[in-house]
Amino acid sequence: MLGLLWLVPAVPFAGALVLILAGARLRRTGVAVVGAGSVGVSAIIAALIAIRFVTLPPAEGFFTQRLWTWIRVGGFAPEIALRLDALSLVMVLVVTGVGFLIHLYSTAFMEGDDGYSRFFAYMNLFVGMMLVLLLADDLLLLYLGWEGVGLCSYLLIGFWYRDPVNANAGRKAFIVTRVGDTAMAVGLFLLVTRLGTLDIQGLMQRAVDQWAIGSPLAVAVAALLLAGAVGKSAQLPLQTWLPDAMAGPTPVSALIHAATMVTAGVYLIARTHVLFTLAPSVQLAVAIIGAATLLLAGCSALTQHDIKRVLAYSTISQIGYMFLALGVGAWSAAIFHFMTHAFFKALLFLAAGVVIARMDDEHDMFKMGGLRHDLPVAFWTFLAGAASLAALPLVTAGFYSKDLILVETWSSVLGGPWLWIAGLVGAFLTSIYAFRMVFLTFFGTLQKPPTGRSGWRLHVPLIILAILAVVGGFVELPATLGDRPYFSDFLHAALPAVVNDAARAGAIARLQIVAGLVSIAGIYVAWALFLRHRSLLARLTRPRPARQLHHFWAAGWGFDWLYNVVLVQPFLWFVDVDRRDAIDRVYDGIAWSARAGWRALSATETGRVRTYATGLTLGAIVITAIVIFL
Amino acid sequence: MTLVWLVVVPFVAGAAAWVADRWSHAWPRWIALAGIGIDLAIAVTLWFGTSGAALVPGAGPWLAEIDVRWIDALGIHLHFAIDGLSLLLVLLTGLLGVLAVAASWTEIQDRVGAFHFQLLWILSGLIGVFTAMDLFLFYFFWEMMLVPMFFLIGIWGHERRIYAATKFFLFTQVSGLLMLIAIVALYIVHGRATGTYTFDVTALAGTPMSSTMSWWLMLGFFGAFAVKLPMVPLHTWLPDAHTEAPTAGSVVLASLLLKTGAYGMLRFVLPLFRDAAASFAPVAIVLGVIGVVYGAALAFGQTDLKRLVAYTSVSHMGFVLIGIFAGTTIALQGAILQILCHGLSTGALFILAGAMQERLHTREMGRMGGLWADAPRMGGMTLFFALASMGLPGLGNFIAEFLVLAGTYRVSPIATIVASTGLIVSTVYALWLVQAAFQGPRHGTARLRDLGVREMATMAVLVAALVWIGLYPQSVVDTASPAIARITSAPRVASRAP
Amino acid sequence: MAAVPMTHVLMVAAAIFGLGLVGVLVRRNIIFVLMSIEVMLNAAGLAFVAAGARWQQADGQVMFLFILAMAAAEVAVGLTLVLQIHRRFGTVDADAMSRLRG
Amino acid sequence: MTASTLSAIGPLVALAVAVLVVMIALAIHRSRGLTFALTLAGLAAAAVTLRHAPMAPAIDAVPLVVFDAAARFYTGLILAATAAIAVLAFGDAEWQGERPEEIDLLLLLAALGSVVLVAAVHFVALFLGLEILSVSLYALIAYPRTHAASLEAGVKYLVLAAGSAAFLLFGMALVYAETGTMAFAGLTMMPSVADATVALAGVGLIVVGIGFKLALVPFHLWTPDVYEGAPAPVAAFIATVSKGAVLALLVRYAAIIDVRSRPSLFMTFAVLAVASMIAGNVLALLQDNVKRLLAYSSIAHLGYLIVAFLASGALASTAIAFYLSAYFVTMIGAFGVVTVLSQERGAGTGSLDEYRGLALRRPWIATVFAAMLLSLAGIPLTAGFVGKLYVTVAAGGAALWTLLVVMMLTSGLGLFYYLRVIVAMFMQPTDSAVATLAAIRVPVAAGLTLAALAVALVWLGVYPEPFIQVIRATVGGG
Amino acid sequence: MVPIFYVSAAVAFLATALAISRANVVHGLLDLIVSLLAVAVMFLTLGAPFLAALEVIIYAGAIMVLFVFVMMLLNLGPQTVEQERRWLPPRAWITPFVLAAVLLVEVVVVLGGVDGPALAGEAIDPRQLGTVLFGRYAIGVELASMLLLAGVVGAAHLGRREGGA
Repeated sequence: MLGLLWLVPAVPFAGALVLILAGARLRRTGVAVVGAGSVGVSAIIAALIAIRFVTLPPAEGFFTQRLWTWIRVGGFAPEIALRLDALSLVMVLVVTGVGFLIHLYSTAFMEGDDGYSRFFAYMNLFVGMMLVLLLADDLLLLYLGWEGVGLCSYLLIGFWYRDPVNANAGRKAFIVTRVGDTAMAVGLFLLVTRLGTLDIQGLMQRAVDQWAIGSPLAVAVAALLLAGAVGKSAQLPLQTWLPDAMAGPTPVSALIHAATMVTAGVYLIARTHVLFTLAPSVQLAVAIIGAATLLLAGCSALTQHDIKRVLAYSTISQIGYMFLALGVGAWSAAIFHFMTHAFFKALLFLAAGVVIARMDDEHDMFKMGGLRHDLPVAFWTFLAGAASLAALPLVTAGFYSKDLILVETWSSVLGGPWLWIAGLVGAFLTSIYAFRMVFLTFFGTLQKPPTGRSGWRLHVPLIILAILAVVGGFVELPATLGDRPYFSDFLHAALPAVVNDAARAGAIARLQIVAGLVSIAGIYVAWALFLRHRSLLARLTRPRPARQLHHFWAAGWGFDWLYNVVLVQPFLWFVDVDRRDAIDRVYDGIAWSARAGWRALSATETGRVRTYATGLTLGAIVITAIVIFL
Repeated sequence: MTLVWLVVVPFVAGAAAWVADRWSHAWPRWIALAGIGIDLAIAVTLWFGTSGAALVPGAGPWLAEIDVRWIDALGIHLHFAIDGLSLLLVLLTGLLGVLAVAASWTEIQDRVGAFHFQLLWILSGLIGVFTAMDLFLFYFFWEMMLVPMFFLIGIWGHERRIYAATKFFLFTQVSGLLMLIAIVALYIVHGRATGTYTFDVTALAGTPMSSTMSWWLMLGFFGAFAVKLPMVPLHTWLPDAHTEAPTAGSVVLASLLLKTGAYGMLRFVLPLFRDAAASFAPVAIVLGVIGVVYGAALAFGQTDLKRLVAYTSVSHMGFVLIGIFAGTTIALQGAILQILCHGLSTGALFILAGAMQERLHTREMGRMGGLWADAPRMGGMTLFFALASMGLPGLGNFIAEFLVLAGTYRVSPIATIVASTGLIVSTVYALWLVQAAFQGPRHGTARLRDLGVREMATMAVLVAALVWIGLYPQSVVDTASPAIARITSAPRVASRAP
Repeated sequence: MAAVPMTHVLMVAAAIFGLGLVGVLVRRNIIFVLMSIEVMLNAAGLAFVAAGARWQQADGQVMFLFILAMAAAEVAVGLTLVLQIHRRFGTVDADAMSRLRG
Repeated sequence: MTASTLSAIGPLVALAVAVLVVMIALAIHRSRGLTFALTLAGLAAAAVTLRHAPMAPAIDAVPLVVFDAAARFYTGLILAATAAIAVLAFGDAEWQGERPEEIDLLLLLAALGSVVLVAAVHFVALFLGLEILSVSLYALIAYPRTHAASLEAGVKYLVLAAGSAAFLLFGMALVYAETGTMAFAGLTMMPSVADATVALAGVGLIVVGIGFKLALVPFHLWTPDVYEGAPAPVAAFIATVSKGAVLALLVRYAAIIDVRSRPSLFMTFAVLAVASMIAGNVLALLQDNVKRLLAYSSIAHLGYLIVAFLASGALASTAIAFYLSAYFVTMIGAFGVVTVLSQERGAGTGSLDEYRGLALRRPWIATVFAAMLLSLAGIPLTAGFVGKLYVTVAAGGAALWTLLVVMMLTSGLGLFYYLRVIVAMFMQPTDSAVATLAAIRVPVAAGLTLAALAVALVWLGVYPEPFIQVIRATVGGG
Repeated sequence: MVPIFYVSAAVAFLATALAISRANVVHGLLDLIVSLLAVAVMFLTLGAPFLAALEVIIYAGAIMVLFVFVMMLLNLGPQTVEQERRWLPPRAWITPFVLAAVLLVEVVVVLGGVDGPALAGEAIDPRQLGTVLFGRYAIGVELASMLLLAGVVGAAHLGRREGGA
């Protein structure tokens, strides 16, 4: 059974290939079958493999499938090999499962689009690349998947290519993430040079053997990998691309910019946690980046009008939590949050997609309202997602995962109260903006009735995801609520447990209560400001500083502006100034002087015999002079 | 004899194509295709026939060799030989030669016979360059191929073709002439030291000479190759030539002619002047890095599609330069892979640009846009090769650039890091290229004809090659490795004697 | 016979040669130019005679004879050309013949 | 004079007899065909005597000229070149509006003068050879005497040649005054460096005369005007035979005075070479007249040859002989094309406009011309390429690196103007004024000559070995 | 004899200077003849009587007369003298004069560097000259004949009347 592992990425690839080659000739049904089916098949295989893996775990706790040696040169021999362990298994299940649901959803959602087969080709390609990323046994292969998903992200953001805005957003996404990727590539160069391999397990082994904790090389490598992760996961300071990425079709946002690709950074850090453990300063940076990002993005999410942009900032913020968890060594908590986040965020996007589609492509929440009766499925599922996002205590998956992060942030030797407070504030913000969406969209007065209708292919994924968003958290019950840490236990085969500071380890229950209260408080505030007392909100935002702050947050803390001024404009200026290649002017100069020489010498060809005789005389003079003086 | 056929067949086929033009315009095309096709077949046979034992280091230097006296008075021989490195480049020449003929199938309607005559002469010259093991013979072919190239650009090129052709010719010739001095000087130094006057590369490899002399001679060779490569700041002929050339000309220029520069460095500069090259390496690497970044930045600034692609060549060949002078096995392998992959991807981009120009009668990207709707195949292919050229993993260029940079890191981390930023800039231009041509609103109303069967077949070959190298480059690596082993183990002889 | 130093003869020859040269460089009238050339040739002949006298050889004088022959041939062709030129151009101005240039 | 003496100067005798025969034939019956045939016969006879004349015995008997191996080689070259030029000149029966018969006569005389030069071992022979050549050329240049340009060229050449001859003579006088001999062999007795000033100044003035004939800068100013004004075959003769003969003489002369051991002479030639290479190439850059362009090109090429000359030694001699041969083939070919084309519109101004679009009108002629130009540029497959290599090897062997670098850079510059002509022929549309003219008729003989020259060009470029062996056997080793 | 040499040298110099600077061609020719005669005298003092005779007969006699003939054929009117004046403004002389002076100075420097031997001045009589001329220089004489032939052929062709085919 495990031997079929290669099929997991291969099937979506095959689907993509079929769609690329024959997509134009297939009917829509055929495209849908191939597109969604391939991911479904992949999901089924993954599930079967998972069952086999759980019931009959391999001896070492992982399974490696070597396909072929990619390249062998000068002692460097990366393999095309897949590796299945607890970590990748969880990720693969989520990706294929959620991915399939989103594909299913898309078959209906994209029904009327010209690029139907193109869409599924890209989507399938994406899933395949994501699976390569997750299953790669070698950092180079991981990098292949890493870039591959970036590519698909680009293609899908700019899917509606006619509008330059979309194309620009896709380009921005690719370029910004590529900045991080390049740093990561440099990290790989360093690893190849210093450790001679990119095989992840070998690498970790050698790193531990050769590098002391805190050694400069380990710090450098970890920092470079972090840069890659930051780019892919839209964390500070490379988060600017994600809100713009919402230009893509909504299923894309759900799949790529919520559930899967953007969490690749989390996966990378978890995967190479050994390196981060060797570089405590970088790990601290991970935590700080996470905390800062979750706060910044949370603030920005509060101020958006576009429902998808709220979700985008929300995603940034939630990944910030995962980074925070990684930074404090709560590896499995991060993965846990990844999983629940995949459920509820995909759900939110898909539900929002339904809303947007039914509102004639209206993204502005302030132009919606009161939709709960007209769009009951969307409303209830969205509500479940929002509750999960807001970590509504006890009943949502988001609560369990976020709570785990907060608790472990507090208690970890690497964490502490400050990071915990940041997380808590973030949680407060989260529940405000989550329910801000709910209240603005589904409550209040009906501003415009929705049009059209939604089929089962839209609803089934919503419902399944809603269920998962609610119950998905029960795989990991904290000590205070039943103490059934199945998920962590399962992952511990691949990821070490958090190291707790004994002095702070005892306060779990109190922390949970605080967190739960904060979440509920957030919902209340949202209710108060955005539903009950809209005038209060207006009063609050009237003062000039408040408006400026609002604007500042809405514009994503000015990062776009900053990059534009510091990087983009100078580059464009240079490119514009040097469009005709200044170096060529040097050769123009040579040509010019040759012409000048020609003109000067041609002037001696006067046609007069006297001039010519003068030349003769001058020659005689020069030669005689040479004879005299030499 | 095989090697002689490699050079002679295209040459003769070219002449035949010229003559055949009297009767029909179709004949020259088929003759040319057959001529270069035969070469490709020979090269492929050679490759399959000699895989395995013969490619193992130490199994004798050449896969095939022929050595006949030519100009005895000066010790000049017709010495052709082929090793893995040469073989790869000959394969590339054969492949892209076929594709170049195919790409010109409908584009060229004027003086068809003469066109194919010139084209095949260039290819013949290229194969000569890649297989000549006598420095004079090498130089002979080196210079010989310029003339048909000049005509190719000058007669069948676009608006500023004469300027471009002349510039190309002058740059390459002047640098070639300086190399001639270096060749002759090496010949004389060797003759003085050993009493044997010969141009044979293997014999010259161990010439004892002062380090100053070695340095100067190395510069002489390096200059010529750097112009061809091209290295910033000697690159300015390239955008003009590439832009103005007809499609086949651009393809041959970008995919093959530039490679002669890299080949020359690998074959001559490194083995002949190992120490001088080593001490020069930092300069070369810095120039390579500048080329990578500068070329990429300028590529982004262009509004002319072909010019954009031309500048990407500057950038990509910068990687080759870095890889060659980093000198580690990994970097050298990377450089060779980059030579091949850049040949494939840029060749494809030029074919596509040519196809677009043929249909739209413009290369200005400002007058394109939104073409995807009409020509999805063309768009997809452009996208694919743009991605290849920005080094998307899974395609050959990635492996090449990765190996170059990974191999260079040991030598100079800073250079590696700066060169890596080239990867970012390359993303910028590659995506801009696709966006400007295929995305956004549609200009004009005329429907664009999508790629036809002939063009798609051409593209498919290139796609397959790039994916193959991207996922399983080992066959290429193994072919090149004996040659690289020889380079990295070249004798250190400089500064021994006078 | 009393002796004239050869150097002096050569200097005289050089001086006359120089005058001929000035003539060539200055005059626009082709006839004058031809005359000046005759002066130069004559000066060279003088130098040869002086040199021959130094070595007491006839060779220098033989050379003068050849110079004489050459001068004659030169003048013959030159003057015919002058005639033709005057016929074509209506002038003997050397500067008028500067259509070929650049 | 004994028979052996006569046979020792066989070529001269043969040419002189040919001159007389042609003259007599002219007096009896004016016929272009006849004079042409007689001329070719005379040249052939000279070539035959060259082959059969005894080498050793007569050397002392005739102190003015010696037909040693090198002289034989160059004589052969001159005879062949003259024959080719005669054929080209034969193209037009009514030669540019003139009675054409004297052309052959004058060509024979000019060849005679050139042969004297290459065999000269004595100032008298040098002087007389030079003057026979010059005087014949005056008449040849101005031959189309109804053309203002030809007259202008003729008088310019006459004045300057005579003036430079005066310098030459004065220089000879100085040398003679100092050494007491006019035989080249006596120059070895030239005083050692310190006391040699007078003799060296003499040699310097001789260089003025020689430099004029070779058109080295700054003695080059006449060249373009004369080439432009002269009929194309005559220009070819000036560019090749006249220069080649003088250069061969220079080589012989230099071998005796050993230029390399005399810094002032070395410097003199180096300056002339550098100046010629630079000025020749720069002057040609934007030249719009093909004949003038070839003139400037020839200036540059003589500069390259002087570099080889400065290298001295057996290798340099071979290099010069080869380069010169290649240059002969190329220049005669180029002027042959100009000759053929000049019939297109009467006298043929040689303006570049007449060459635009030639490749479409006359593809073969354009191709031949392109090949000639590429050979001048030193591109592979042509004789010029091997010649350049040889010169480079010779100069490199003598460690003349600076000169070599100048040579390469300037010849790189030179590429530009060769390309301009090629561009005009192949890449530009035909001038409308030219297009309306009737198609030109290429005389069979001229066409064959051009073809032969093209074949020779490629043959020397691809398989020069046999010819190099000939040179090594005659001009001497290396 | 020595003073005669210097006197005739001075005469030759002055006459030549006049010859090249005259406005009237005929005057210039006459000056030139004077100069040639002076040179002939110098030849006498240098022991070359035969050459002195030839100088007078051929140079001053034949060649100069050729010039005069041409002058007559051209029939240049009086306006030519005016024209010559216009052609020769004083500044036109400066460059040529400087150049010639520089060259002359150089030659003088060269010659001054050595003490030239005094010329014995023993005459070489025509017989001696003839022996050498037709002995060692026989080929030279033949070549000179060819030179003259070339001159004759050239002059004959160039001098023909228009269209005289």
